[in-house]
Amino acid sequence: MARITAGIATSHVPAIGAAIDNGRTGDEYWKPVFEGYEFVKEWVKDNTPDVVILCYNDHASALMLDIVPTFAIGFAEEFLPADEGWGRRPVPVVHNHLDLAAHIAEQLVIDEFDITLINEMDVDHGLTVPLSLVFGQPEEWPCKVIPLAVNVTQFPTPSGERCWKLGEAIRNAVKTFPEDLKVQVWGTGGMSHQLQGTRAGLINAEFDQRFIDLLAHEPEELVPMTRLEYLREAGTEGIELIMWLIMRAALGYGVEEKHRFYRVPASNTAVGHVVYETRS
Amino acid sequence: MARITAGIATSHVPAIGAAIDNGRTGDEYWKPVFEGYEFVKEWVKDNTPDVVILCYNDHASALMLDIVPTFAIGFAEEFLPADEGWGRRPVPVVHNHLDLAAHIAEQLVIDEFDITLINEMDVDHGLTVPLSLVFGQPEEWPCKVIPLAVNVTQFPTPSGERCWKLGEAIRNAVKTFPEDLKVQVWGTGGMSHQLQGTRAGLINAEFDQRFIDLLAHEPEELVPMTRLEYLREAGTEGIELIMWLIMRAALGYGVEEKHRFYRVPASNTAVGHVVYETRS
Amino acid sequence: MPRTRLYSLDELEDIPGTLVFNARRSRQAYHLHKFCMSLMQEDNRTAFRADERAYLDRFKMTEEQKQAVLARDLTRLIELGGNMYFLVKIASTDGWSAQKAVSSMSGMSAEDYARMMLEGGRSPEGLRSKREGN
Amino acid sequence: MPRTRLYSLDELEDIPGTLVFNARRSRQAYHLHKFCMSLMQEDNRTAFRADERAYLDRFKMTEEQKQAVLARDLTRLIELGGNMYFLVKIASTDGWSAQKAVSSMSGMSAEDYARMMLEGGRSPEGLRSKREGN
Ligand SMILES: [Fe+3]
Ligand SMILES: [Fe+3]
Repeated sequence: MARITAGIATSHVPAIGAAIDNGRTGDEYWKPVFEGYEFVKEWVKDNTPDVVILCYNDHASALMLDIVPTFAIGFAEEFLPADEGWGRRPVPVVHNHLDLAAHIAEQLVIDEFDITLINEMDVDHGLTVPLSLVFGQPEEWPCKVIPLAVNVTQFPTPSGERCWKLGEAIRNAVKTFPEDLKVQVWGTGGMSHQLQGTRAGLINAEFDQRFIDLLAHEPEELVPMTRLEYLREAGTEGIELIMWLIMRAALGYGVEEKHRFYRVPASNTAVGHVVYETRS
Repeated sequence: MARITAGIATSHVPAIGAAIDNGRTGDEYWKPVFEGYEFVKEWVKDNTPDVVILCYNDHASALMLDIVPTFAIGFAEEFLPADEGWGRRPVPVVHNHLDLAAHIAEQLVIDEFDITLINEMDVDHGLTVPLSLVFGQPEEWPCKVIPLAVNVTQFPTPSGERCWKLGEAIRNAVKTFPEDLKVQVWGTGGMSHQLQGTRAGLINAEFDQRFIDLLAHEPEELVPMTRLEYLREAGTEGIELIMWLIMRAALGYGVEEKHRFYRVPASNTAVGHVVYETRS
Repeated sequence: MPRTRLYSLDELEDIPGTLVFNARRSRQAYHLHKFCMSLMQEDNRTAFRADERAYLDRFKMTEEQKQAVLARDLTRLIELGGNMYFLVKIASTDGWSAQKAVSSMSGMSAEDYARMMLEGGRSPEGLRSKREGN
Repeated sequence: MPRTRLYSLDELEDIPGTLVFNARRSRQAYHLHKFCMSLMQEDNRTAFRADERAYLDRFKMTEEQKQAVLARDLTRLIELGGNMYFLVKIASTDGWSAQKAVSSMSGMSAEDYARMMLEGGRSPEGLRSKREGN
């Protein structure tokens, strides 16, 4: 049977991708950010998954204009990195695990999640920057990736509670997949940031660190948080943190925190990152 | 406040649209079908809604190839009739009620429905044939229409129970819309038909008539029916009947059946049609 | 512990003469269906009619799928992943009625099928379940 | 009887200096955003750079939206319905960093904004609620 072996959360700032692609990770500005990812790059060598279910948000790259899905599962064979205005990132094509993606999509609909399947799309920095942070710059990504795109752009987004339940349902779906697979669930986005208006540049380190403190062993404190509270405390784009909840819920009760990292800033954003292993 | 004043259900066979568009409604084959709609055409003159929330399924016209949403709300200003392979139907453009559509979409997401908004699409016979059956051949449709497309093509479809809950949530959303509007909810598709394989042409009149018998006052008997049972009893495309459940749930308890009609065949399909008024 | 469901999706395969269109089949037929949906534009219908083979070669369908389109073998196209809501666009392009297209899979002549429908359609008796034979 | 909610969506308007992107704004900015997403292709970026006004005229945006694009007035574009995930494609086309683009709305110079970020960013103190003033 397939099982969820670990979870990773990380911010997914475009400038981090640009720093990697342009060989600037050693710059004074970027060094302290990338140091936070040295652990995961080592750890993943012994913990390479077969498949990552990668919860991210599309930043008006493939979705959000003509179609605005609450939860969308990528169901193409492969996904190219999107051209977000400065050319496609020079990173490998992302390959899907179609059988597991189909199984999850089907089980989620049976569980009363109103999933949208997307049979063709590009994937933007929300998905590719985390892959780069964890796997570096390989010729091919070392695992398959199932993109799960969450609407955090157009209000109302799904609630934190809905995201939590989705993570639980993903856990159940993976458990019932007959093939022997090591599956990781990643949640990306956050931490606090606001990209608009006179409040731009908002960072709430206290909020972010409390979020990281509670996520591993007291996530029930975070689940009821309203959209309004995310916006007030963590900025309009800080609500991307609801994707961390999907990851956390998919891991179940037995979780060990292997690593945590927090740093301000990367561009406009507070960078947060955790690595959890499951015990089961 | 807006309120739901009536509900209509009807099959939406493309050949019915062609018969109307080509002036063949008086033919020997078609006459008995169209006689079943004489009531509603009179009734609607005194019961013209401001807005119809029209629950239908897209037949691989605008959806189902690149995007497969479980529940999609049309959010364009207007929708052209789709060219399904023989040119666009010569019927008016469909105009949306954007404020009500936005309100419903927002309330449904808050209610944990994972809605997809579609900002641009054509609408096919699933939506336009019911409009023709009820309103005839006017220059302009006499009301606004909010398209609500349900996946009944790719399995698993939403369950009957999920559709029922969606109808209840639509009812709540309409009730909380501040503008004074008469809203109808229509459910289209069905009744029994199967368009594939050696079982093609399946018609289950007993099943269909029991469905109509129970829908007005004992719908709780229909809600738990599984996808499998729909397929077994009513054929692969008979599962379109789940959209009748959305309509029925949106009407609430106080319902009066004003009209019912059942006739076999129209092309490959059993034709069913009901008109309900709400008492509130 | 795997969860119980109202029914397993596999049970949907228990219906005689019926292939339920699921995610796997949807993926299998993706490029076939892209072709079908291309026929929603008159220019494309014209190009298809002018040279069917050349037009089909614009799409990443399998050779089997192309052959089945050329032969208008809807039964085979459904075996190859197709769904009738897509495939009917081929029939419409040919000027076939939906009834004629559907009848071509039924093992009956178009006339016999039309007569059956006028007489109330095909009874579900014996066609509900392979396992139960009812 | 209207239902109670965790909060009304209108409360989202209570956050200082912040316009929450909702369905209404999404519709208002649809054609503006269509323009933004067109900049995801190099050909279109080249055409836009060659003649900004002519390129904008290909889209059904309002004149106000076009003027605000020409002026690179992101604050105004957000008032006109825009969302930063779309608008940032204009900045990328110009070769601006996301930080420079965002800083242009902040009432600060790009340098002051960059310094603020290095020093830990803008504190949420006093910026949580118009009503509460906290
Ligand atoms: Fe992001
Ligand atoms: Fe239909």
